[in-house]
Amino acid sequence: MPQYILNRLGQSAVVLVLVSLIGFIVLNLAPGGPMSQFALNPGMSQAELDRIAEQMGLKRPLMVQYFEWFTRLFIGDWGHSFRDGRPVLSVIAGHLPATLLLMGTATVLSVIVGTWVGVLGAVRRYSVFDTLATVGAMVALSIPTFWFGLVAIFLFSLHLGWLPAGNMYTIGDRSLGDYATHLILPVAVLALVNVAIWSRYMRSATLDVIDQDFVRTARAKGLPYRRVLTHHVIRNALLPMITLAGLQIPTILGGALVTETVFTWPGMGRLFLDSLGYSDYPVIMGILMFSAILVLLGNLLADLLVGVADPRVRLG
Amino acid sequence: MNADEKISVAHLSVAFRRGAGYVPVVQGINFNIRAGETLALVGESGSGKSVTSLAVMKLLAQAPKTRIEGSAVVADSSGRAIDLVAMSEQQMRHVRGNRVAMIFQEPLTSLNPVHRVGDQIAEAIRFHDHLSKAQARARALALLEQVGIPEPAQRMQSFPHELSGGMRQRVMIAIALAMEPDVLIADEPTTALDVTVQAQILDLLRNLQKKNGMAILFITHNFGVVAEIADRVMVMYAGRIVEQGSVAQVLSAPRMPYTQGLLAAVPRFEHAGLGQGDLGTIPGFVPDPAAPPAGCAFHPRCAFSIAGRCDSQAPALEEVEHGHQLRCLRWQELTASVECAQGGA
Amino acid sequence: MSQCDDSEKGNSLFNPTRRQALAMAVIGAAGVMLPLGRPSQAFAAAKAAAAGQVIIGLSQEPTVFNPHMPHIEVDEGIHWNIFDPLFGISPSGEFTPALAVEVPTVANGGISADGLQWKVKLREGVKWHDGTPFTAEDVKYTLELIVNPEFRSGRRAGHDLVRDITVVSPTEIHWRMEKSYAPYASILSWTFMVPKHVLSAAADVNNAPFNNAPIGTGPFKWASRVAGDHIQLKANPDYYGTLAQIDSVIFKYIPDLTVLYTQFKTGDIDVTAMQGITPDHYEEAKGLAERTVVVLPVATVESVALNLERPQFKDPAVRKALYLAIDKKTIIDELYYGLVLPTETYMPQQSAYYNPNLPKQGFNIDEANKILDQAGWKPGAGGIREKDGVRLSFTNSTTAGNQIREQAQQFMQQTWLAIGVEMKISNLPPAVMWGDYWMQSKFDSAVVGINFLTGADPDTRDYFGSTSTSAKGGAGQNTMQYSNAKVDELLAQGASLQDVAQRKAVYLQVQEIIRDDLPMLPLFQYTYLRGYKSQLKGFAGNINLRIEPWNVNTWSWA
Amino acid sequence: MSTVATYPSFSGRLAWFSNPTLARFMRHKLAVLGVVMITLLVLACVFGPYLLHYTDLSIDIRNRFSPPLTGNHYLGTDALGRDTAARLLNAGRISLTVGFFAMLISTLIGTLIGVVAGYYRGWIGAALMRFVDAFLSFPSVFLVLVLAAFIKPSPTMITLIIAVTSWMEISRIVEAEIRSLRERDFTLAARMVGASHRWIMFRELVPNAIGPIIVAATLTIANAILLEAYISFLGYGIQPPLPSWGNMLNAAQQYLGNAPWLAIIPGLAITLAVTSFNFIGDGLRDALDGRSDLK
Repeated sequence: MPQYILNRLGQSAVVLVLVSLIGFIVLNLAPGGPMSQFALNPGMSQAELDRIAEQMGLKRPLMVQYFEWFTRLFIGDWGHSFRDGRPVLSVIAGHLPATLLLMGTATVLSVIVGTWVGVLGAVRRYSVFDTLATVGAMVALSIPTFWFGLVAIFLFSLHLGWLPAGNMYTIGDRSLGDYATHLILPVAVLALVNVAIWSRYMRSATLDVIDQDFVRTARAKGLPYRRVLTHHVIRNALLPMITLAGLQIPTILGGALVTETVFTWPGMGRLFLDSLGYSDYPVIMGILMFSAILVLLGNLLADLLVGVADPRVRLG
Repeated sequence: MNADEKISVAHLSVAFRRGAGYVPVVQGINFNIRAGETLALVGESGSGKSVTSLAVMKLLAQAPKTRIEGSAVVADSSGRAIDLVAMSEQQMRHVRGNRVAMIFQEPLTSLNPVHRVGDQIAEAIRFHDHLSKAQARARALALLEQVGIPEPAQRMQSFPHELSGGMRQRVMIAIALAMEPDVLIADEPTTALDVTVQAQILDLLRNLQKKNGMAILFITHNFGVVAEIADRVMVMYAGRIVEQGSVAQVLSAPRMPYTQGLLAAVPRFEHAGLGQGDLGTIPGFVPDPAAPPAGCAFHPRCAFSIAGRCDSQAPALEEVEHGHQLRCLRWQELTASVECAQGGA
Repeated sequence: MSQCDDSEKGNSLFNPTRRQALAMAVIGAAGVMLPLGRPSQAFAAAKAAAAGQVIIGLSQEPTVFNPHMPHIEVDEGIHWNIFDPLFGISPSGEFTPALAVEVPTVANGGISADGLQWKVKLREGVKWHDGTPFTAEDVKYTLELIVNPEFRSGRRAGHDLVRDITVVSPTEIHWRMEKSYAPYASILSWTFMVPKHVLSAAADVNNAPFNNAPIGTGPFKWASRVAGDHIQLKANPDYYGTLAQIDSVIFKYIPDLTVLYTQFKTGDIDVTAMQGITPDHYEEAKGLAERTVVVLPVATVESVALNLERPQFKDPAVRKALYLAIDKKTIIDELYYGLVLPTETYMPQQSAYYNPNLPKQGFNIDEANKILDQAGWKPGAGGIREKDGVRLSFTNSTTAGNQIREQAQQFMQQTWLAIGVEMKISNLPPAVMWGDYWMQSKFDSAVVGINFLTGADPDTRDYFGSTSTSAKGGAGQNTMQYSNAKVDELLAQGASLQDVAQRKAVYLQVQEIIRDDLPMLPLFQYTYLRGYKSQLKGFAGNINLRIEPWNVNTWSWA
Repeated sequence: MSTVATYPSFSGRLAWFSNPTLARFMRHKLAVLGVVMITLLVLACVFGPYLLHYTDLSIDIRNRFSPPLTGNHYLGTDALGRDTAARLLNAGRISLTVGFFAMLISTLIGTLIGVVAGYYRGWIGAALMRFVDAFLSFPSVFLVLVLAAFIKPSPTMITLIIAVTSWMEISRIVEAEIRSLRERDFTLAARMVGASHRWIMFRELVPNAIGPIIVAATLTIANAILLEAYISFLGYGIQPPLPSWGNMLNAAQQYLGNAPWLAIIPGLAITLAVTSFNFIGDGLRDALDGRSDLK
């Protein structure tokens, strides 16, 4: 077990170095930079911009900057935001809860709905429901998330006025109900794609299981249909889904980014976009690294969970 | 239904939906099994023997659609005769695992890999007897002991993959016997096992049958096993019974060329447990049920088929002696030659 | 504790507030013996003085709270409410005393006649939000911090001329200017004083805790910030000036203008600021019940900046023709819904230095064609004019994503094609656009909104002085690479003069020359559409500042 | 996982198709629908602009924000009074072209890396696959935006950016395919007659792995179109006046309340195109997978 984790961590280190290098090089070699936002300030000149860049350490050789940044990662110093000077980790930590709330709610919803749709589609293969679910999932995967969000805002906020067009809560309210009404649209939009993905995979995982001998055994035992479905079919069909869930993290994270931008959700996606706009390199790098770590941890967790959920798998 | 007949199957036919129509895969099967009796059902893969057993249990896969006709009568817990074919899925639940139980060929894949074997046994009990979890587990433990599993308390906690093949099949038997069923359908229960283990499982089944007097429908393609365990034999080909009779009648004096072919494929040394390849000595393949040959279904592969007769006229099941029936147009002509051959040996 | 000088506020209304301050101070210093007054009663009375909240919606997020670090406009909305300068500036352009008792002028002896010696008297009894008294040491520290090489200062221009800062007494400070520099008063009017005792204690002033929990002397105190979402300020009951009547000010960050507007409609936010309401929503917004929508002129002027070193633009005839071929009226009336102010100069029309007598541009394709014909630009391949191997073809850039501006750009593209000029649009992400591309004059032409002034001061050497071109090694924003000896001379003269009337004559002439030279083609002066709930009183713009929530302490709910 | 298996003989009403793969594909109703929709869309984008009354750039500011079916503006006009239909079709050219070339490049990259990684196992393969994993374990939207936000946008650049962030799936598929193929007899035969590695890789192995590559490539177009739309929607992609479906949406966002059709129409076009490619990909997957008949 520890050997396995060490291996995974070793792989992850490679991934992290690669991601950070790519990000760092792209950011620093591209024209423009964090100074340009001040260019139109009154009395600004190139000399002043150069002085500030110098003070921020941006004039040193790129490799020096990279190595300093990278080695400091390990002592928990991810640098300071160019914008508000706060440590990058606490900037990210400040935006993380909103993203987790959105992602978590959407993921739970997608897993529940997706599992249901997928299992039902597999059980009633080729039925009207199955056909509709299959076609529906394909269309859902094809709808641009951000556009779907726009249409939802137009319909439910601007036109009907039922739901807020953005934000996470109303200032001064912040009750549970208030959070809930703000969550509905972004969660629905984010969940749409995830339900589609999850139900498609769940359907094929269920089809793989449903014709297996042990399901027949369970039926031969005279178990109620529901019990056969839950304890034998779904329980086993979910096993490959754990790994899949791990692999889906980048997609969900990417989806959250898109959703946050449309619904002005104050999470990591929003932070990322703002940081791009202001060339806040430390925060951009921080988010890149953080997402990579999140994905890697998610995969690791998924592997460990499979080990727990599937007695045949012993990680070694 | 006779009082000591535990199951009585009549005119059982099964058809699968293909395209617009239905393709018959099992046609007009009749049999009954008395208490304590074992009926072996023999045939090549694709002959319809597994479909027959699954049709009785109504466990055929949902896709493609199937149509089952005829009747399969067993007694319910209060002794009333019930026809399984006519029963709803809801009603079948109370029959399966309770009045009629089944064990399968592959004990590894037939057990749920993610549940402990103790739970898998107890599960069956809980849902029929509405016992508490603890009570059901106590019964499961007793059952494991009964099927001869050493250290049953520990094995209760094992997962299927942690057990040997023989142990797994014992667990399957324990699950099947949990509710002391009237009828046990064993679908090639020993095929996947080592020869020595095979013998142990057959012993176990025989002993258990002696104890509780259940009727066993034993499906196999292995005549060695048939000789070991069965009282009577039924040979199936292309969805129909082609020969049936007592073990002595069929095994020592097969009349139908197909049965003869099957038997000829078994080496003289009673090497039980050889695979299906042995049956390959009959040339050709089982016909596609969607496009059955005209006349006798076996005629394309039959060494004795006569053009203009076997390929045009369908044989009926005829009684050749008491309890021994077969389906062949030429059985009378052939009997002589077989007797000559046997006499000469 | 509270021993404010009451000289300025003889209003009895203020009395309970001071008592509340006392109570607050006692509560704050837990463990100090409670004087047997009537604190609960005082508390209730105080609540009546500063209560309620106002939510200001911003389309950008304020993130820089140290007013001297590099920041953008939106940050100043926070600065104005937390900090004070020595003296501020009113919407009409007059300096108003703040931390200084009076605005130093030549007349009152605050500034010597040669403009070199400055003497500033400070208000007594002012306290920082943490209770420490404000003194001349803080002013000295602030002025020195701005030019401290260790400090990541946002802007040093003007301050780098200050020499020999002397603290005469806790309430008086003197310094000398390296040379006479008239705009310095304007610069000081938005130079906020920061506390020495807090910042000098920080290990690294660039990453001081202060930068995320600022302490000032202003009418509001820092309360809290949820990054990416909102900032909350609380009324400062110890403020020396007009006490805030609204207790809690929330700056809510709403990055999407549609959402911002929707929330203004539904009443989730009380005031819109920054980009505010988009012009296309103006008609609808005006009709909203219990909402007031105002059009506030700002000092930013939209223009097409031309890179004069490009051969296409060297010929004044080309610049004139291009200007004539802009359908300004349609751009303003249709794309901007007639809400911005047509202009012929860089100077905001509200400025005392504005020249109203400049010739008016009129959209005239024929005239433009004639000018080009006469100048020898002949139609060549594809109908694009050329002369001496130079094609009248160039790119135009601006920040990608500025919708209306992009529309204006495409509209100009069409009318310029009608005079045989090809403009290719190449818009860039902000980081690319305003980097070297802009600063080092690598563009051909650009649509850009610039506030050409230094505060309220008319000095524009940074933009039109020939030594202010970075691409030529200068220091400034003359990215058009404009160079006119007469303008240089006038600008130098204007900056050194202290007399307003004399200066005005100079700058009127500068505007005339620039209108004639057309280094940039002026389009219009920006206005911002601001909406607020009608019950809110006291909302006002200030053209001399970059953002308007500058006077929240004078706001109140009806 | 092989697609080179001989296909089971197929009898029935579609027997007139000589190619069983094509026959299987034609039985997939959605896939056929996808082909029809894409064909129509491409034809419309290629020829449609010539049939309209307006070009995509002709500004008519007096008639801005005309709703659909105003005069000859079948889909209305935008904020500059330009014909939405003309812009939509011209945008389609850009968006589909970007999607197609992004697919082409990423398929090339993906195939190349996949073939090399699958053929040379050992450390080269391992290193390459780690590299693939690195890219794959990362929300590519983040990387795409970082690239797009700091690089001068042009259709070529956007195509490249999308391509370099979406080749990983293909290389993983190809790697798995090649790994199994290289153990086959024909590879051994080729090696025995002394064929070079390059010959074996690209003349023997790749053609045999072409099925899964085509499927993955089809799905890559779908994703590339979505990605382009998103980048342009955020303002970092294709820049106006060049229209793309994404930047039409970007421009429409501000007028969502007053002119919703400006937002709805390009979104529908994107959905239509992407759905079609997804349908086709699904159909191809079933058609190229011989086993689907046996199920």
